[in-house]
Amino acid sequence: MNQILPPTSDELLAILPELILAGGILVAMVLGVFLRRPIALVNGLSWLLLTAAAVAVLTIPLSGPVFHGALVLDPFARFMKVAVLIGSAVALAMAWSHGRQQRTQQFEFPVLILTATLGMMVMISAHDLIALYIGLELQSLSLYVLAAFNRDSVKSTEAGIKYFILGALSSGMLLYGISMVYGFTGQTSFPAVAEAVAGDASIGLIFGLVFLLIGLAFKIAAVPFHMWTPDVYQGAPTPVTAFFAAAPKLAAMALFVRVVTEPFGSVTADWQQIVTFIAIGSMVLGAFAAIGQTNIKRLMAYSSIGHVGFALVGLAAGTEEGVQGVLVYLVIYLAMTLGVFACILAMRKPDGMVEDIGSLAGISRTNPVMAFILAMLLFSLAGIPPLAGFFAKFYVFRAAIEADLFVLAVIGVLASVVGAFYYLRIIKLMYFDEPAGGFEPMPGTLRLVLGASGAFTIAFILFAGPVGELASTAAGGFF
Amino acid sequence: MTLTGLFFYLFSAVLVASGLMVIAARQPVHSVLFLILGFVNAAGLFMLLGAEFLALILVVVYVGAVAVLFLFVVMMLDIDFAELRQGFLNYLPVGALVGVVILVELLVVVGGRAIAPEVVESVPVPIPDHDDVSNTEAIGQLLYTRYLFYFQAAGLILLVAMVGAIVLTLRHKEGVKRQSAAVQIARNPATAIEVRKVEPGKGLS
Amino acid sequence: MGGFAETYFWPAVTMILTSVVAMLVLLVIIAYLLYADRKVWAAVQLRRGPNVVGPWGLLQSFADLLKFVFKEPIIPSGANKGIFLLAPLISTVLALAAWAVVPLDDGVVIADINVGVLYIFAISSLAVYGIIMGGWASNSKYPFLGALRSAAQMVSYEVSIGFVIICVLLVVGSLNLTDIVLAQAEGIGTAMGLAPSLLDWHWLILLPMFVVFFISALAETNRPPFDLPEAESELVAGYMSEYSSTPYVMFFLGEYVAITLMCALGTILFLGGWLPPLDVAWLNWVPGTVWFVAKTLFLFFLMAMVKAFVPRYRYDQLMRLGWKVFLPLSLAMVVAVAAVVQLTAEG
Amino acid sequence: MEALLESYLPLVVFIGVALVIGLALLIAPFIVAYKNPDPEKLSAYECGFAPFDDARMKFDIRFYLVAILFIIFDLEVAFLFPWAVSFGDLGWFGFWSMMIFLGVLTIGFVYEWKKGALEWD
Amino acid sequence: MTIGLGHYLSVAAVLFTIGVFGIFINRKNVIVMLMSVELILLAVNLNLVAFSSFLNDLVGQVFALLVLTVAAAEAAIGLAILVAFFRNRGSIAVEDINAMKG
Repeated sequence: MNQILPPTSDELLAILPELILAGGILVAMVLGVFLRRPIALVNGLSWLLLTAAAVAVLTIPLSGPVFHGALVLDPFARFMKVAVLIGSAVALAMAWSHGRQQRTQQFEFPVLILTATLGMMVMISAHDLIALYIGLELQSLSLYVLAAFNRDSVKSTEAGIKYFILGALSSGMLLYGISMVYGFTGQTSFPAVAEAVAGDASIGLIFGLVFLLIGLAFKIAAVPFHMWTPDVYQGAPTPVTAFFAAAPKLAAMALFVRVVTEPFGSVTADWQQIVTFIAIGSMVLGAFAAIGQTNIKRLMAYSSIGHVGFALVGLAAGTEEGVQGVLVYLVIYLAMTLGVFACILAMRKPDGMVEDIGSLAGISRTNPVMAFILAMLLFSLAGIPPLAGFFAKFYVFRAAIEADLFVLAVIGVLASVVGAFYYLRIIKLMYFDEPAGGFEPMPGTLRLVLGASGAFTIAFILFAGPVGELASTAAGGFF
Repeated sequence: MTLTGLFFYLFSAVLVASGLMVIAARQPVHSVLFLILGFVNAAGLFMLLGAEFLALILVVVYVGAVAVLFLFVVMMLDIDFAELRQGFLNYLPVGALVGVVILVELLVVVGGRAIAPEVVESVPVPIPDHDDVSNTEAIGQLLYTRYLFYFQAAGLILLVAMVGAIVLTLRHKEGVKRQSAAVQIARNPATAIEVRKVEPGKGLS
Repeated sequence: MGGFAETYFWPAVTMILTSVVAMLVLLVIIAYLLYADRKVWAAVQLRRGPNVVGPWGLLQSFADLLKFVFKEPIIPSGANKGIFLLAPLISTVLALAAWAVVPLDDGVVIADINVGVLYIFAISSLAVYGIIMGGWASNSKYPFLGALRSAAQMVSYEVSIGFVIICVLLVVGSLNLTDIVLAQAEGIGTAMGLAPSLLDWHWLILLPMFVVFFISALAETNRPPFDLPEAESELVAGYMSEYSSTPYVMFFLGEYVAITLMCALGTILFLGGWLPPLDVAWLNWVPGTVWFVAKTLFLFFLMAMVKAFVPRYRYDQLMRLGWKVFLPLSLAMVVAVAAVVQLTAEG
Repeated sequence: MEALLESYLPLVVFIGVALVIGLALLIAPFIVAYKNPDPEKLSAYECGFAPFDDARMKFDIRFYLVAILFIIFDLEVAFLFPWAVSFGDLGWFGFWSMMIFLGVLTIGFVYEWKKGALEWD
Repeated sequence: MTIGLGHYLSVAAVLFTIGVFGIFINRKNVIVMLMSVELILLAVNLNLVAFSSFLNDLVGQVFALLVLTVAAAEAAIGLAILVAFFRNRGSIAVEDINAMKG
């Protein structure tokens, strides 16, 4: 039996962040069960673990495929892992402060956030079809439970059911695609599949790729497979929705980019029309469907579908600039979404949380600072020039135009113009309508998050250079 | 040779028939039983393919555990389907059409498809022949050494499933007196018996 | 035509004949085991037990069988017929099917597949269905409750039996039942230079596992002291209370076949199957099957005695024992046995 | 592949024979025994009371939790089988990889125990 | 007529389509949708084992074992969510009408 060597030390170093999280999860569970009042400690520990993992990702040297080609730590993985870890850490902090006010606290919440983040990190650095599936399932299982976390509310459990059924269907489709790809190439690791594909994909392989993309499109909630997003975003508890909109979206997009560029890089013609079709569908739906919304969380669901469409425009270009555009877009989307959800979490009337847009009327007089930053964020979501949102769209459309996908770019611009309408409607509501009673003062962490994301979006010009360059090194890994 | 052919057609016919009955049965209990029948026949197909360990694990795990949970849920929740809200998930109208289209395309693709010969040699882990290394042992040699990472990740997935199940379903009833064997055993005469002096005719206060 | 006859017709006939003969012999032995069980129970309670039908009551079980066949089969009005009749059939056929892989002697086995232990583990995990369907289909409160409780009990003890089997596999290294028995030909006894004897069998090395296996086998087949769901004083006859003639017999038959199967499995895993207790000339002359049957009867006798004098477990105590005592114990034993085997193999 | 199937054929034949005997036993009374059903005889058994509502009533949620935990521990046993069989040629590397796996699941078991999921009130 | 890879893939394809079909047409009972998901995953497992057997490569079977365990864990979580859902929706207060102590 060829003696298979145990993992060498630098292999273990390469997956140090994952080891930190996994060990942390076990410690957090034991602490949570044995201490009498574990909530504060486990939340703090989880937050520390996420930051420690982020630091580890930044400091450890890059390395090629580890564990017999299961995972890889390339610039792309490092960039996305840091983004996802920041997203999770911020969402966890917001959930903690929100939970403290609601007095509904279970120590399992941070543990599930940690396992979801661990799943995402495995997904991002997956270098093999099996690792892709295992990471995706680890993340999805934790998210199904998080969606139904508030087990006594009918809305939350219904959101959990819907998310579970469509998530299970999508991983079934994804698996069918993986089994076809494995069947017709005999390989599961990405480089081996790429070399087996080498430009002339057989019909079976194309079918496998199609099912793979369908499964992944479910996960990023791109158009024909987005049905679950509005109901789940509205049904799930608000901190969970904030987490849904931030980290898992980025991880799924990173996985989509890696699967499409690494193993199937040589057959761009096959997957390009699919991605273009999905992008157009998402942008158009994201713009038009959000107009009639009254619930802010449902509105954010449609806006996230729209933004996924814009990000996919960059991917449809199929070039290094395209991928760089996608990465820049995702980082800016993360900052904006976290900021907006900080405001949604702050929408607390004396008698409890509110979610409908009407209650935002006239808060420019009652909570001026929050109103101003929220207005800036909404402008940036719409893509108004000086703000970060504009740069995101600019990078993505420039890549599309260079790859001469003119139709796509034109539709994109039109969709963002139409989309701007429902953002501006909220801003009008805030500034020109009669106040319907202000909100409670914002807790500390939400104030901090709002400030940080506001600063990032408003003063993005300062960061444009470094972010763009980081993204280009990350995208360089593929081409 | 026709024997394996006979068993193949028997197993796959019953498998497809029970698959159809699962989605077409009126009573959910009947569809669970057809699901079990389907799984047992799928295990038979796995045996024909030589994956005997997987066949029996499919029976032990799926039919022995997952289908039992399905039966528990179906039998005890007495889900009255008539009144389950109609608009629950009805925004998938295109389902029937998609189903038929997928079937036609798949059958075309996989019908007579033979694997490209050169693919067969460059296979990462060739199956050792049958008599010296049994199927289970071959999987064992591979799963815990070469695919160690997936194995540990599967362990974490089981952990998440455990935490999730407990978070969602565990409820404690108040006012339930529980027996603690340790406490019972640890009783000794000093703590258990209380000696009281009783004057004749007065009784205890 | 000749080729067809030899290659297909005769092997098929011999195969079917061996199966039928083996099945009938098994059923007769089960009938006598039932009789023996009642006799032992009676003896412990200082009464005589069945002795009317035939010499010393030997034909008692056959008389019962005939009585039940002529009883009126009642299907309760509320029950759904299909599952009601399917349940006893499943519990009997499953229990009988597991006997196909049990090796009575070296080579004397109906189907020597190389995943024998896993096959028996799979069949015993399917036995839950006969009980659940029986309880649910009879549409009355007692059977429904009894079925759920005994299903939960069987499920809980299944895990510890799984860990026990893993311990034995660690020592043996193959799933094939014949290999497991042959592995017990040498062990601690031969290591100390003695002739191969009963000391080499697994019961000595894995003693705690043998005890856990014996008790879990009792719980797995709903034998007293774990028969709470169908105890007379508790839930009348548990999941069987709505059944009448042969369906009732089939549940009973399924239970007893499962009990003997567990005794046979215990013999194979721990008591050296068909190996003679001492590797001496006149003991080797006795055919292996006799040893196998003798050991299985010994285990059955232990189970019969346990039924007679051990008080019944309350349900929460029963589940506590399953989950909080046997599971951690057998898990720890798996780790310990693995460590020891790894160290000895290394050294 | 042929040798493998040869060893399974007697198994299938044995199960067939068991099925035939089971069916024979099941059908025998319907042919032989007399039939005289009356409503009283066919009603559900209630130790003498009239049965009130449908028997399949709601039930304690604890049974779901036991079934779910059984699935997870059954999977654990399923992973242990190939390990135990190929234990000889795995060496220390295989041993420690399984110990980590068992450690993770034991922490899950401790969590479950302290949360009271195994309590049976 | 020897049984080739195409036969097994066709059976898996039919099963996969039945599963997908089952989810779309069965919008009333959620349990049958979960069972359709199990059918889909069974079709995938059959696909993987068929490829692994005809490619003479063990990776397919190891992957099928991992898929099987993850699918079983997923089914456990799905049914836990379903139980929580039906407890709220139908106000099947399992606790308070618990006449017979379970």
